[in-house]
Amino acid sequence: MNTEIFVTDKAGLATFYEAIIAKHETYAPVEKFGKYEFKKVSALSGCDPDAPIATTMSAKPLFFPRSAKIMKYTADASGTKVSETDEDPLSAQRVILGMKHCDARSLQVLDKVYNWDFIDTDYQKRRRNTVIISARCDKADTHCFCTSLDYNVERLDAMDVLIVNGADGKVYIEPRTEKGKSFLEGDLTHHMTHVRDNEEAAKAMKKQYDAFAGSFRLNMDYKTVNEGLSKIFDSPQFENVSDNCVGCNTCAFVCPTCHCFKISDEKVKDTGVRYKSYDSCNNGYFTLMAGGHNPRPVKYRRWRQRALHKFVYYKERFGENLCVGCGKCTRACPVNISIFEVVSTLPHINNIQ
Amino acid sequence: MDYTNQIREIAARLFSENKIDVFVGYRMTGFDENQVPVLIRDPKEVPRLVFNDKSVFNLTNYLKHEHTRGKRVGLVVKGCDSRSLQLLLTESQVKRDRLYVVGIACEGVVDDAGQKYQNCQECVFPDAVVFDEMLGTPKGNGQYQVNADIRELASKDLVERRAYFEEVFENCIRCNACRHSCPMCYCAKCCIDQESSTLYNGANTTSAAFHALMTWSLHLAGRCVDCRNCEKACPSHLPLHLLHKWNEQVIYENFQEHLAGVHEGDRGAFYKYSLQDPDDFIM
Amino acid sequence: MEAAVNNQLVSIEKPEIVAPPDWQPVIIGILCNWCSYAGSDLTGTSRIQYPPNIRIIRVPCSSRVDPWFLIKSLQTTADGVLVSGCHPGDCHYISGNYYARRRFLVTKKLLHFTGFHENRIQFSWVSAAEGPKFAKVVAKVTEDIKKLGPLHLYKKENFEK
Amino acid sequence: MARVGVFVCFCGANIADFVDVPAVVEEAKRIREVKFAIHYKYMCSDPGQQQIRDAIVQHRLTSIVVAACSPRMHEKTFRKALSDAGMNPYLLEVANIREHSSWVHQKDKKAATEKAADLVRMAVAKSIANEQLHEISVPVTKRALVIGGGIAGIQAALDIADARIPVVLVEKSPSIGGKMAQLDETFPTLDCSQCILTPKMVDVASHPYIELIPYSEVIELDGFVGNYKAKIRKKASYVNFKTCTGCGACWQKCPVKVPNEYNMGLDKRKAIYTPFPQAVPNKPVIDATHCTMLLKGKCGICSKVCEKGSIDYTMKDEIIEREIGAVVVATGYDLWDPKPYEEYGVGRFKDIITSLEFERMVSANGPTNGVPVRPSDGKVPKNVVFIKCIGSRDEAKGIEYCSKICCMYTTKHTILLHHKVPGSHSYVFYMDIRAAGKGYEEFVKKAQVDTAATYLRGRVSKIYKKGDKLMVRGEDAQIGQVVEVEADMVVLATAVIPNKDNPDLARLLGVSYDKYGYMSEAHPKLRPVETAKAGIFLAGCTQAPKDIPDTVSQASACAAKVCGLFSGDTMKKDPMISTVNNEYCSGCQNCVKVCPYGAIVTEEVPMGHGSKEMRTVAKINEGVCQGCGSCVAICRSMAITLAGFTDPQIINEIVSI
Repeated sequence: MNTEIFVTDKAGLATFYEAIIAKHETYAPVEKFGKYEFKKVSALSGCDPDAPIATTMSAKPLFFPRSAKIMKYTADASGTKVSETDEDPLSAQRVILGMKHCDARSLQVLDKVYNWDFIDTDYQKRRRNTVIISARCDKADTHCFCTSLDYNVERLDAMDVLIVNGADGKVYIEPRTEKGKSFLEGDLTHHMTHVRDNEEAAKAMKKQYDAFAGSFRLNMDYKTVNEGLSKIFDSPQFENVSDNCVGCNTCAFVCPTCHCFKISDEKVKDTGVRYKSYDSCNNGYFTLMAGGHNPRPVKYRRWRQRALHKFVYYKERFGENLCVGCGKCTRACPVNISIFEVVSTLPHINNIQ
Repeated sequence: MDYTNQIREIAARLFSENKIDVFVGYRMTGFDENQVPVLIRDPKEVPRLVFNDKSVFNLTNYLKHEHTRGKRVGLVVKGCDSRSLQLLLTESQVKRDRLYVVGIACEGVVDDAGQKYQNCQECVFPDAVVFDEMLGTPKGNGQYQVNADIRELASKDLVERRAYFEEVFENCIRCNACRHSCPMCYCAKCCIDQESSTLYNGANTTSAAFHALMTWSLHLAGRCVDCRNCEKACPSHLPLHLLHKWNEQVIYENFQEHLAGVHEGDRGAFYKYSLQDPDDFIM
Repeated sequence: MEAAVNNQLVSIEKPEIVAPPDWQPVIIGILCNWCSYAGSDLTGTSRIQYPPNIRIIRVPCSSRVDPWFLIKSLQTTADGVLVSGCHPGDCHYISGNYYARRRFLVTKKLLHFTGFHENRIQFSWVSAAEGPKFAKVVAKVTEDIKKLGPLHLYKKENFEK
Repeated sequence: MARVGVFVCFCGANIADFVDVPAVVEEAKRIREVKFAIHYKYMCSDPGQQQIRDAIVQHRLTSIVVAACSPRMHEKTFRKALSDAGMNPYLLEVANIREHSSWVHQKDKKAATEKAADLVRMAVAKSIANEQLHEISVPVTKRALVIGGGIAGIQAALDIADARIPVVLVEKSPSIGGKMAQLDETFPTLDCSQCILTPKMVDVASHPYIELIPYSEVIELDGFVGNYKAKIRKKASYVNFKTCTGCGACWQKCPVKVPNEYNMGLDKRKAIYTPFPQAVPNKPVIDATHCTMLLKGKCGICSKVCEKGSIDYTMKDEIIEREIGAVVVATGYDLWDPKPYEEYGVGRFKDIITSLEFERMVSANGPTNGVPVRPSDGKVPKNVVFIKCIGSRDEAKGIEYCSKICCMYTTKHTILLHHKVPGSHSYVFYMDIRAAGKGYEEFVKKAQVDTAATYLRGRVSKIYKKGDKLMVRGEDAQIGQVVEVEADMVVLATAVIPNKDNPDLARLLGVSYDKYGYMSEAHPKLRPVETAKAGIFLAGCTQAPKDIPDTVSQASACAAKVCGLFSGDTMKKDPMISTVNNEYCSGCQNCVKVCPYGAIVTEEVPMGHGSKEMRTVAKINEGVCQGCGSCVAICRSMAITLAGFTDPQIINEIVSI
């Protein structure tokens, strides 16, 4: 074991954040209309890297933008010329502060699909050039269930730098990746104590984790869920559990791992832009084909697709659940449907209680 | 305000008299104090029903879903919900004889902090306007008043308003939750999503959001009943009521005090006219 | 009402937007076929001169004008929109302009509320006999929009002109 | 991909002087879809059209843009050119660079050129979204409805019926004939009105193709051109026309006397009456507002004297329906009530009468047996003052327009007075003498000589009574002095106003009317007979004041229009109408509410493919739809499309500026 840890206090952490913001292109949770979203920040005062709960929006838009311009074109009598869009250079290094475990973890899940078949180079570039600095949550809220999924939250390498608010009042900053390690070298950590393989620090961090892990209200055995769901494709239960869904798509838009998109063009005069934007499988015409056939014309089939894609299909193909247990969808749901409640009860019982 | 027992009794009675196929009400989420709409088809499940001041969601939304289409439906409606039901009836979206409406003389619903929602504080029609059976003591109609937020925003100057709304449109993620949770948005395919139509703004840009929200609010102008399903559904917590309440106010002031869904057979303000409508803004 | 900062013409709603020196507003005129389009033809036949900023679109009736035409116009190409129809009571289609009038009022007010100057969209009733009036209306609208400065709604975001 | 041809017209110098036409062509060539662009001196000329036709074939064009004058001018011309080249005519777009650019920006060639280029670009963009449209055929019910049985209605009905097209003639009063039946002689030839009218009335009654429905009103008109359905209320006449022989025993014995409308109230008729001796049909009706039997249940004399037993006091109004294809509206005129002329003593002085009252007096079958008499004392007047423009051309008290016929009939009256009362003298106060018409001026001139009437140009300011004479004080503008005339009688030429029922009827028919109440023609010059509503035509004073020759001409023109409309079994209709996309329609039926023509109905369609569940959607009756687009703009689902003005077309225009 060769663990490097930087120890500091709350004030030191703020200095650390400020130094990052001053030096790098930095994104952090920003509140607007009571919603937290990752936005580019220029001062610590405008953002909240230690926001107690997960952001309303995931960090997904920073890697897979809500609406990416994939090309620009002009079409006139001399022919059609396609040009790269001028936005988003993708090459400059950037830092994300205040990303929670679940969000950071979701990128690892997404990496699999973005590295499979078609390699999305834009996504890769964005991933490569981003340093993720993540403060571990102190407490789970009502809808969190990240610890129930198949990864080790304590030893997660999804973030480059992990920050832990030790139970002893000290702040521990630990690089988790090579990228994180090199990032922390230099001025940023000058004011901190640098320790290596420190027992005391490890203990404080473990204690914090235990308190955090113990705060979860929701716990499930994902393997049972995977197995249960894989057998009930034809179950009429889907109709019942989906009947109060209003089909609003919000869950997919806030979900850190949903990655379906649509392509659209906008053209004014002879200049056009082609966009790649979020879409959702809950959308009634998501699967509508050009000939008019729609394999999922009714809500429960779309609903089933969403549940099964999260917990069965993705798992089958990539070995991971497409859910990181962040609870964003449940918080956003206008009718308070809990994905946890649904998937954890659906496979086992005949009647929803 | 707690009509849990009465609603359970009514639902049980309706099932036993074979008057309904499905009852739309609320149940507890099971993990917090909030409620989730529930469609009850089996009389055994009737005891899950609850109704109190946390019964927020406008259930008439479910009348456009395939689960209730063509079925005999029992439904709980508060004052605002009943107005959207009135409009749905007028716009031939539901058949009255297939509905059993439990109207509530509503005292207002509350948010997580126990605070009454703004629309409930300003409610003009707390008592259900359509019902087969009324629970609670009717309070009578309130006085229409200008929304406080509207008053504040309207007093700002143009530059500030533009900046404010630009922020609103920027923060819209085009998930369309507002539309789906709105009971009055029942179109087979929303105009905003019709690829063949040139209204289509598929991208999730600010521009597209501006277009979508403006068009949407104009489609609801004179039809919005201020239930605020949309605003509560918005993951970005956008102040969508501003658009609707503004339109409502303009229509109320200019078009013979029109309010949506109050009178039977009264369609939206754009589907009728009066020779006395204001003309002074036209050259 | 003139939108100018340091002698430079700026957008009245968003002073960050500065008009280029030779800026000329683009105005879209949506005219009903029976009265206003005929009236604008009469303006031409009578050789009455008006500012050249308006681009005319013909529709059968002012009631054909969906508010989102106006929104789309402002969003993409226009700095201002003029919609013109038959005088109340003269509608070729009996009642079309009465329905249109309601929509126009609400659209105008809504745009104003969301931070666009009222004069960005204007309406007029011009009969087939009112050639001079049409010229006057266009002159007024052009004058108004020139004072408001460029609109530049979201087009800059996507499209360089 | 679309292949658009652009044809820019110089219009001689009209466009070319103020717009750089070659530059516009160059600009058009830069557009991706434009595969061919030229300019020409006169695109509308034969060689110009030939270039279009050639280019369509040579360059395989899919739509055409002609940049020239207003589409209201030559759209049809160019559409025809497209058809001739085998192309769907609706693939044409016209960019109006003359009325909208060259003529209105003559001082700024650069701006005018830029604008013209923009207009062309917009038209190109629109044309790309144009679709092939085909004229619609609608079946036609070959039966005409004529509303009003005056000379206009009679003439229209006879002309249509002579073409062997069935006609339903609806007349409000018990007899046809209208105002003309009240006239004595007609200008400028002084033929006896009755002598020329009554044979036509008899023809109507006996024509095998005319169904005469007297004493009736149209109360509802549904449907659309070629396929109207009219509801007609037959007012209760209390006389069985089938059995009544018109012997007249009833009205001779009837004890109730009522002022006689036919004679302008100058004498009395009975409560059961025929309006005048030559009435067609010559059957009496009971005036229910005066008959004591109907009012109080007492009397019943007519029933007793009627040998045929034709009197039926229990008769009720009857609603009948007729399916028709076209309507001729000939509701005629009323006369303006001169009461506002208080300074003349109208209403106070009995010897001030209106010209129609005078007309009845001098009429051979009138109440005074053709001799004018003073209503006050029954004496025959010697000096008669005629005052013209009573109400006409008077914005303050009456109406702004000229009633057109008063100059001529007043001249006629001076002649009639001269004939009937030897030694009499006429004074005519006038503003102008408007005698435009064949033989009219000659008529006036001759009358002035023959009757030696005194013509005084000027307005009358006051009339007052002096003994049993009326003193008429007015200005003689020609000598610039106030004159006073001692008159035995004053005749006021009151203005012609539309029939008071016109606005109601217009609304019922769905045609527009002007501020006075005259129904509006589709175009004041080129379509003076048609209304904006297809299949409804106007004859006579329904549209504007007219004399008899004009009325008869317009009535015959209506007949020609109707016959033209009925010339085929089906009728062609403009294809620019709305259609509903069932997939998107949510069945809210707001469009049904908004449609001004009632062209939208609902239909049931299956919920999905093969589904048994049904849902309601809107359906547009293509025969009724006039293509206004009201429904399109209010359809939130965008389920309705208006051909020719679709959303993509309009948005293409907007985004291509």
